[in-house]
Amino acid sequence: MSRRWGMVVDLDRCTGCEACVVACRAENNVPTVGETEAARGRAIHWIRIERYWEGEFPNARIRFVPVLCQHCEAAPCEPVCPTYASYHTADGLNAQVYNRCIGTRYCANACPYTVRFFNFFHPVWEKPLHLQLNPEVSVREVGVMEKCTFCVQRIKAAELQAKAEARELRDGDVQPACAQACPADALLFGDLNDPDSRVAQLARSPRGSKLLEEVGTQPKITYLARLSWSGDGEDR
Amino acid sequence: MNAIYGVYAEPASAQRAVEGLRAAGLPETSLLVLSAEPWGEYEFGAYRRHSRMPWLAACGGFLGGVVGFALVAGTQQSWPLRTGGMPIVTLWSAGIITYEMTMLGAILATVLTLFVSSRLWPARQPRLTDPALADGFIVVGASEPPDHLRAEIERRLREAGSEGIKTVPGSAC
Amino acid sequence: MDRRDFIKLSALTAGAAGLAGCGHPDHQLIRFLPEESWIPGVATWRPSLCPLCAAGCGVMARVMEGDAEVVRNGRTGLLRMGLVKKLEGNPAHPVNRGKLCARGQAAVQIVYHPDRIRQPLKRRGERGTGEFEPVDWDEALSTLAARLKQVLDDDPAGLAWLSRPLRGGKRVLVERFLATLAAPAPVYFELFDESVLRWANRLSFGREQMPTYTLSVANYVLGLSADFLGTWNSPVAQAIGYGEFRQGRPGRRGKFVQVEPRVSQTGANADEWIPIRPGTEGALALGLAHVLLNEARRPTTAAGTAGERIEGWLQGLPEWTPEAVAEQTGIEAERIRRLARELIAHEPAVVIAGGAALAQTNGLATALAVNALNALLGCVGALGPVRFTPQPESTGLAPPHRTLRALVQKILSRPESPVKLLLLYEANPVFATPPAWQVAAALDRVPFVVSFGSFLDDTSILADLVLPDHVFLESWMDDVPESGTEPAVVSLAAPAMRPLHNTRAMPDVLLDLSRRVGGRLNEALPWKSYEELLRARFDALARRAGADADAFWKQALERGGWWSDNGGTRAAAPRHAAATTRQIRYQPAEMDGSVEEFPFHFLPYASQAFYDGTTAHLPWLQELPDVLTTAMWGSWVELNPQTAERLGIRQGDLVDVTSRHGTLQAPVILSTGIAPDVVAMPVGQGHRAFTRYASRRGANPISVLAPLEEPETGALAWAATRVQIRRAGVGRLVLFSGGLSRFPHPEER
Amino acid sequence: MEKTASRINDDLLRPVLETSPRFYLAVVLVGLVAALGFVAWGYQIWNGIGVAGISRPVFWGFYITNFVFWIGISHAGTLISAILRLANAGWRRPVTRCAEAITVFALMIGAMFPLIHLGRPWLAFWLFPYPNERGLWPNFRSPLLWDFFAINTYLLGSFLFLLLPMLPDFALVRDRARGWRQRVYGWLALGWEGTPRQWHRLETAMHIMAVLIIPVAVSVHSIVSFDFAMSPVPMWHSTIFAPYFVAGAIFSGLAALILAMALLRKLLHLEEYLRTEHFSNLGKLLLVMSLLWFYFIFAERLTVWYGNDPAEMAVFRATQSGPYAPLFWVMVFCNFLLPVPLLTIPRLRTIASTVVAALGVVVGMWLERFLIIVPALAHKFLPYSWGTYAPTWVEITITVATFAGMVLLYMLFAKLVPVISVWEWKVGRHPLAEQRAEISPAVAKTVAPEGSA
Repeated sequence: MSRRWGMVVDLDRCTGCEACVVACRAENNVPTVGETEAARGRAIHWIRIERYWEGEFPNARIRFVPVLCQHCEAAPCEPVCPTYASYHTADGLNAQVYNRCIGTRYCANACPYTVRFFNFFHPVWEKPLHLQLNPEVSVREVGVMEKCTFCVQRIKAAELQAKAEARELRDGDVQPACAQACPADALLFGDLNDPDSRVAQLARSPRGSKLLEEVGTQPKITYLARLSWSGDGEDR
Repeated sequence: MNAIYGVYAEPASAQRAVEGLRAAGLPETSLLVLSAEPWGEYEFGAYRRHSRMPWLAACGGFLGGVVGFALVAGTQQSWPLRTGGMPIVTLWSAGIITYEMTMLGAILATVLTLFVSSRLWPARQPRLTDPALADGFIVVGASEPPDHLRAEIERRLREAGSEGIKTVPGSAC
Repeated sequence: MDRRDFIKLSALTAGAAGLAGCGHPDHQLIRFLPEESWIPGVATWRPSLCPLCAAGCGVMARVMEGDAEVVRNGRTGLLRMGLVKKLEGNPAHPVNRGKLCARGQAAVQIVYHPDRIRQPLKRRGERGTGEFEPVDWDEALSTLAARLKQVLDDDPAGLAWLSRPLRGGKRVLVERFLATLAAPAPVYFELFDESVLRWANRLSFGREQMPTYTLSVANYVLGLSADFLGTWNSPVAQAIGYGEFRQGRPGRRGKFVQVEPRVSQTGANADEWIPIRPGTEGALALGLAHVLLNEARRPTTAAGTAGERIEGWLQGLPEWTPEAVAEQTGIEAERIRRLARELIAHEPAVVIAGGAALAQTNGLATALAVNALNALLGCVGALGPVRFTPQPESTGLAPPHRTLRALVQKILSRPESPVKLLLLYEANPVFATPPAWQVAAALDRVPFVVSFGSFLDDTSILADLVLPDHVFLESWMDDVPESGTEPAVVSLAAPAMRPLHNTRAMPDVLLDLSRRVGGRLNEALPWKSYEELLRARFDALARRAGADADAFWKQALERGGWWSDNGGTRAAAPRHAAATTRQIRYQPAEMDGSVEEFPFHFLPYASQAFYDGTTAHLPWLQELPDVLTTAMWGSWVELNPQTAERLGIRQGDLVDVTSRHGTLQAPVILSTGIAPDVVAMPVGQGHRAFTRYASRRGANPISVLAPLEEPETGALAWAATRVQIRRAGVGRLVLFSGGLSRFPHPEER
Repeated sequence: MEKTASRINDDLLRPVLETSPRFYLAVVLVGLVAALGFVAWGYQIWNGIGVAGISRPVFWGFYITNFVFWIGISHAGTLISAILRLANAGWRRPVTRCAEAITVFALMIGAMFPLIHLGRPWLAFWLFPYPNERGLWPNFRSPLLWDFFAINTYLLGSFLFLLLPMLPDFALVRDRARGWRQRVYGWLALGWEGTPRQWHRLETAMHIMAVLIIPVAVSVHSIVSFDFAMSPVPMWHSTIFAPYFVAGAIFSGLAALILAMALLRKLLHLEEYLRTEHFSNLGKLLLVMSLLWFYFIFAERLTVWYGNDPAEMAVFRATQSGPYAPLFWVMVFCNFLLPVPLLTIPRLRTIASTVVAALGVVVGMWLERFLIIVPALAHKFLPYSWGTYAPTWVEITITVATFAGMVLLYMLFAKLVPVISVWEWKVGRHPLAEQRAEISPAVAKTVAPEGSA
């Protein structure tokens, strides 16, 4: 049976520590754009922690929502790309082929989650920062869209490893950089088609929902709701 | 080209000239009528025959549509990439390309038919031009007139109220 | 690389250059013969240690081959070598169990930083101008040795060591080095050093160390200004426990209440956030204890020694009624009662105080009150959420802030500085101390300052000689985490990669220096290298554990250290005898500046990206959006919207923040999560010099702090300054979120 | 009568045959501005698309605004002239060619913008469907591909639609001119003679083309609207978009045509040919389109308002009362509040006021495109990722340059081609011109149909 990679984000565990944000950056050669460009809204973070305030002082509360590419089944970014730079792989990944991208930025507009990022200029790694670059992930040039790949290089490596050891891929063999770094284990990755995988089990949780479910994108990331407690001892 | 013609300021006299030439026994194929504007409301300027242009346009459109659909469906199947949870061959989007190609086919067929049937393509020089044409005069005459009719033609042209009679080659007036 | 290799290689590159060499300067570089063999594209994992905070997490470095431009034997060339590509948590390490925080992930950029110091430097221009010229190691070391000899001949008290608090082998080495030379004890300094809490734990529990919070066994957590999920104590270990606390135990979700004047990243996760008047956290703890003692009829003796430390405890804290506490803290009496009842109802419950709560003049009393409250709740000990990691060696340090102030006063006490030679290692006190401490002025008067820094920062730019250290991934590393783990841990790591630049490890330089100076030092420091020193330490550990020394060493190198596997093994852990038996009376916190003139309480806080500023030079962290404000590449001042409206200030406006000790300017970010009479500001930016990414960026909140201190420990009360605020123009904010900070309400249409 | 014909020729061919130095000066000036656009574009290609003001999440800005605007302007021509031609409206005669030329040039300019806005314009050819070494065809599910086909069809169609009736006029110039002009125009005229057969075929072809070009024009702007409507972006994902865009396109196209005619009338002294009635008739059309535009925007906004979808309401508020409100209300003024009284009240309905109304509509419709694109992108579903947009000098320069480019192309066109169709104008003077279908039976009887001969 083919795989369908997916993720569960437990909002009750997420502490907003942003370990995932830097881990992703380190793994995927995400460029730093610098102050001027960042001020123009061009910073690139394949995963970000959105925070929303609720209520007013002194009853203010915050919600953290880690948002990354949702790898939608019916991804709006895919059909609009004229060059197939954005398409769906057999194992359910929403892939971005940098070499095919000509930079219409149409996919980024179509994405309801705004998780697609654009290289407005040629990325720069001031020497010798370039020595840190991960050789397994291509560096994107100017005019190209990029976004979370679910660390496809790690998926491929784990598949190869399993093949070399003549065994099936086991649950937990693949860990994207963000999930691996997450101290509170708020991010969990796995095969949704395997009903016994931890991710598939958690995705069935009654706390689960999808981000912007109503848009009809059928995302593959399930968010487990953060529970709240009123203070009078009752869970809500 | 060998021709003899008169230049007319008024369409009515041009009409008279055409009728005179017919009466002189000039074959329809030799009748020469030129103008810098269409005179469809006069018999001499009207062209009665029905054109097959609409049918050819329709055929061109059909052909374009088939090509358009084949292009879409064929390429989508030649490298089947899935996007947005859609099927590989997407009829709705194929419809748009098919439509545009249909219209393109019809337009090209129309223009091609026009060029071919009006002898504009392959391009060539006009058989006859006269500076008077540009000033609104109408040219009526005979191309390749039979020698025995030359005098008669000239007379008829003059009678109809010509502003001048010219012969090609050679000069007159 | 020896001479023969070099000749072979020159021939090799000459050929290659003939073929492809024209044009790009890279191609004209010499290509050195690799010193180790690498399979292209295959990653190796090597254990190392995160050096960025006191948590001491174990990391795994992913090493792959690559071509680095390096200097070897005075020649620049390309070397195919193993390069660290990424850091991840060491899954076997008991502190962080395979996880790593944002700062730890970014630490790899320290290695490849474009502004790293690549060879020894000698000051050329005026002090502080940052003009240096390269020297070779031999010259640098002879200069230093000569200086050292001169100082020692004159008066060994003229030698001073200033660094961040050291642990493990480095501490042994440095302390023995200084002791042998009869020089004064090392001066350790770190802004957020938590010495108040250590001291309180010594008084309450006889343990002078940070506690380990095992949140996975707690049912209720009451946080008092402690950012324990972000920057405080052992954040990764605590966050792992927090995940379990919330969702790791089916059917049992822990409750978390955070009391602090400004919502921190940690407070953002609380079920309930309760703003409190700054500096009154101890009063709240006493108020809660009052309710427990009087309503829940907990015996006063249940708190043991910890309770006895508090004046009035044994009498049931009669003055600390919820009403009285409400007046001080600004929290309603009913709410205090409710919190107390919840603590009892949700055992095991734990109260965690730290950060700004203890950075007050009454910090020690607060810490003691919280300790007593925890003891009363019965949560301290082997089974409760508050534990103490067994320590293989003494952790006690002289209270750091006090020793630094003493050093400064000593230097400034006489027209000619009695300190002639200062060795500076991984500390930036010029940046991290209030101006009234006059650290910069003092350092300026020391005739010769030597820095082992890898970067020129606010302090090391004053150095006369810079002897760049290897960075952590290039060095032998060891560490003894004092909290965050249940078993005792001694971390160990061999270099994960060869040095990129012409640098030398600080311990090896000290050993080299001791050989050059000779005499007693040679006997006291018999090791040829730091590796040998570590080996000797591990041999001792092996003896204690009854293990074979070679196997023990090998296993430690593979795993990233030694720790007792069953968690129950307790290495010799000294318990301090209580230093004093006197009781501490809780006093209201003293604030610098009158309420009338300086209406706002100024709250600096450790920033998510830069902690105390030591990582401000890393571009990844500069571009890391602060999770609460989404700000990048700069400083900001957090202000309550009501206050801002009253002052006519809007988001993004530049404001003057003025205390009695200085003024700074920063743009405003409005935040609902801060009390109206508090302004908060992250620490970390505002370096006068700290590489291209952090120099002159933003503002440094420490630069306006009052020099108030906690009287018993001398720790800086960095949260005890009052300020006034005035709009100064339009500022520049770089925010990652260009949108709303909340979902729009379905307002009137 | 011959005098009149010569005078028409003189009047209408004079710009083609005579050139004043002022013309050259104007060409150089306008050309310089247009060239600046290319300089700015070159700068953008060299440094990266980042020199434009777009950012996340507003990935489309001035360039796509201009794209939609110019494609909209292109509907001036062909569509209007085709409809008028089919309706046999006699007053259309001096208008059609100006209008069709606008179409062709506006399309050419508009079609440049998708290339200008690309991140990697040097790979733009990957959009074209052709067998290639990569073995990869473009994705026909993408509305951008539909654009490619629709715009190409429309461009080719309207070019031919413009070209065909020019053949007799080229022949006219050929017959009147001497020297190089005679050769060039002779070549352009493709050997046009002016026989009744040619006239008939030409008119039949024009009739068929008019029938074909109308649905093409409708489809082009529908597809441009699909560029937006196919994405789940708040206030883009709307069924009303296709007709809304088509109506808007005709609206802005008409306004552009009125402006162009007014300029031609003034500069080429064509007062006798482009008369008050033309402006008055086009003004009435403009009024109808203004009302229609308002109907569409009203329907769109009312639906959104009642729907009260949070994401859509965010965009709604941003345009109506938020940061984009000034632009929004200027747009409503320019597109509705200004033209309606100017074009309704008879006392106000002069050529000058029609031109003012048209000017307002051009500005208003440009703003409308901008307000459709930018606020929606800036306020997508997750408020955390909202953003703003401000153009840079590069985008502004390129935008201004395209207007200059339009003027330049139009000037050159009016210089090279009689801008009023000479033969069609002459036909308009025929007393029986509009009744040619009903030739008196007496005359018809004498005709021997060619086919039966």
